[in-house]
Amino acid sequence: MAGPTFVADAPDALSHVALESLTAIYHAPSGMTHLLAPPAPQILAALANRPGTAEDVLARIAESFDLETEDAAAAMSARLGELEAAGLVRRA
Amino acid sequence: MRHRLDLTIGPVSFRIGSAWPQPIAQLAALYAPYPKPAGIADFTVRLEPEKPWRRLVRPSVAIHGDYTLPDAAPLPLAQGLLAAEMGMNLQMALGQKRFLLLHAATVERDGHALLLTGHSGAGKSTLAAMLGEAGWRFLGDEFALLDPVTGLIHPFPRAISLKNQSLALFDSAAPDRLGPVLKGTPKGTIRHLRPPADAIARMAEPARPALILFPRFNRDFEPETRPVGAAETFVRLTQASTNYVALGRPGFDALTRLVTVTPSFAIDYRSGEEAAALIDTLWSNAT
Amino acid sequence: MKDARLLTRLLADPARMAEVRDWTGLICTARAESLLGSLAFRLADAPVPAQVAAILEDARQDAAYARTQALWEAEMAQRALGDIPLILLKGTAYAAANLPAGEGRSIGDLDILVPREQLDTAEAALLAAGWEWVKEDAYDDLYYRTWMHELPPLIHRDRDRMIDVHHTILPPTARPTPDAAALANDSIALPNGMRILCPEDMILHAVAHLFADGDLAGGLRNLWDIDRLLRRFAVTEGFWARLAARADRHQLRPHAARALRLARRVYETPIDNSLAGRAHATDALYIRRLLARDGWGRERRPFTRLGFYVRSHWLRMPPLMLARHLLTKARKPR
Amino acid sequence: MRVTMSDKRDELNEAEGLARPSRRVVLALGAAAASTVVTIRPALAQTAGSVLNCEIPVPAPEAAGSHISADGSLVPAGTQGAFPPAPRPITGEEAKALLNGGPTPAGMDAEAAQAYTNYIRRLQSGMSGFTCYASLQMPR
Repeated sequence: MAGPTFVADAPDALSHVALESLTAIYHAPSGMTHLLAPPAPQILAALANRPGTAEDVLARIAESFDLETEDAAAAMSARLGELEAAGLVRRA
Repeated sequence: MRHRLDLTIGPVSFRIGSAWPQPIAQLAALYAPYPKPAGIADFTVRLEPEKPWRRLVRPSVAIHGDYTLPDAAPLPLAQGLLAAEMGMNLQMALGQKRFLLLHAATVERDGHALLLTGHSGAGKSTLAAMLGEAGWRFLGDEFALLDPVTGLIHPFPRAISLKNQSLALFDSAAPDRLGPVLKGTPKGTIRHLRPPADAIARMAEPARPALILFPRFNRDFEPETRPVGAAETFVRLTQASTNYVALGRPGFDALTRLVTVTPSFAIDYRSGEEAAALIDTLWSNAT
Repeated sequence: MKDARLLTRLLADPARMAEVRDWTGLICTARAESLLGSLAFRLADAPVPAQVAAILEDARQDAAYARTQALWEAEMAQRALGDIPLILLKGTAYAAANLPAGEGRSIGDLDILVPREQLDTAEAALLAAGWEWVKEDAYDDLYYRTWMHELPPLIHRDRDRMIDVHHTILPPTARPTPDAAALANDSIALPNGMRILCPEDMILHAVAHLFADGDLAGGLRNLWDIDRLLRRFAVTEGFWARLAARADRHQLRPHAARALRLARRVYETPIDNSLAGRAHATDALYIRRLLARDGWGRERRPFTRLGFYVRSHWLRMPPLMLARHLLTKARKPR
Repeated sequence: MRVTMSDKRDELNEAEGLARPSRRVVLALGAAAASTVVTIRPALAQTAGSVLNCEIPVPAPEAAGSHISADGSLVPAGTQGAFPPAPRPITGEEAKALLNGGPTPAGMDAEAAQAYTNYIRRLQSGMSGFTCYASLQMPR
């Protein structure tokens, strides 16, 4: 399953502020503010300037986290879809 | 325009023009002790008839100005003072870009500001007015102006808009501080109250925010205090601000800083005294 | 202030600042004409009173944010359209190409040009990416699709921003018929892959926009666009001859000539006299209409305005069609 | 602005159940249908009462003559089960009451008022009445 390749903006396009378990981000290219719940910030970090498929992202995140989900592939593609709609990741 | 009044309130100045003398005369009386503006107005408000002949025939006041909203319905001339107040609010809501605008009532003590925010009808105007008569300095009952550079709240002490039952609470105020009773407005019966003299005298003095409260008035609730987390406060305040999005990065920095350093609580109260007691407790813990 | 003359004189030459007696009136007029941001850029280095400086600084910040939003909307449209070329029009084009016309300019909807044969594909791609129709009314839809030069307006469901998808720059019913294929074929690629019209077409589009849209409403801003574009591009070799040839190709020669004469009268734009032609008696009427804004931000001379309104509809539609349009509108109870 | 406060609250509460930072963190990816991104939209909400005395024509003048079906969509006049246009514009205060399940405005049929309420819910930016509607979407 190859799936589309995504990429996120360089880290300097975003300002992060942790608000309890959430992350508020200001996305400079759009001027928009988003509130992210995990694993969205981790996905953005995994894709910053580094294109990858959903599988690649899962592998990159698994380097630092234990993943806990029944259908990881479906969940990851849903997360990427949300981030794409918000303009935070794009097709590479 | 035929009739004109210039007003300076805190860091903002207005030029108000009217096709009729009454709204201007009422405004001039209500704002009599305010300092005279230096000459240049940030915003222009126009109170004018929708069609030229409506100046004299069944006169109704359309609210126009630098910024105007579609869907706005005019008000009868008897409510011209309310139209002027709404006109100034409208310019602030749509045009203010120097300060992050929070829909909140604000009072100050010892250089620290207390913000009361929440939807209209929560009682924040009345609470701020009461606190303003009881040892706090009144900063504003409508908009808190957060300076994105300094993080300070600037006073914007406009006339307080008392609604319905709360009119009776201020019957004993000096008569020259009260505007006409406006019956049958979209928000019921309204009467404007000029803020206390020290609020006007010190309207150039900002204050550091120390406590954010989301008050809720309801006779059927037991009094209650609930801490509100930074994320929830953040989202609620973005929705209580008309210019958060338009301010871009400075707005984000200012608001995230505010919610991460300022304690925030929701309070339920049944009477002014009960609210004052809850506020006292929270205030002494916060400052 | 009885009209907007001081505003236009100041835009043309900021050194005239000393003439300003009523800053409040000037700022109010500029806001009403959507020119406060442009004025703020022109006066950026001028020694204005402190209160005025603060208002102008706010206006510059506001313009910077408008620019961010407009460019982001273009970016999202580009992501949605994929291989269909994205040709930016008006404000977003000026911002994307960093033209002086974009400095301080407010930008509303995203206007793009799509070749007619790719219109259906573009529409489908936008609908798939979250844009939705603004109006559901079948008459308006049919009206747009049959008689207008653009799709009915679309709005993005999450970002609340509108997009106008044009396939040419004037309604097919208007008397001049611009060469729509040439507009797309001669467009220019920017480094990010988005495209803009070639300079001459960009100017002619601004000209068409000035005369064809409504009641000359917002005319001072549209004419300011023309001034900025002309000053920027007239310095290149052979510009005026190319502009004349292009105006002929798009059947906009008389409109371009009039716009040049108005720009010279209102903004002192240096222009080519032979292309501008001899002053016409009605030029004065246009100028009166353009400047009809008082120091309270109110439009003046309602009779002049009405004349222009009727005229603008006649320019866009053949008479019988106008009658049908007005009838349908009139039958709908208000 | 269509993300109402209560939606956001739910998402915030949901999110609190997710990962907490520690050394080797367990990261839940969430159900496919869950949401991990909330975008802040421009608001007029709480201030609107102070700036606006507004009305919502049902339907908007752009669509005048259309009838309103029970789900609030616009349909041609005479459609079975649809309601005729509202006899007068609905005021901001009346719309607020309707959206909160309150009383039917004076002079209107209760079922028709429900259809009008659904119409108001479906208003989009650019349509007459939208600014008014948007201003009523108050967090509470």
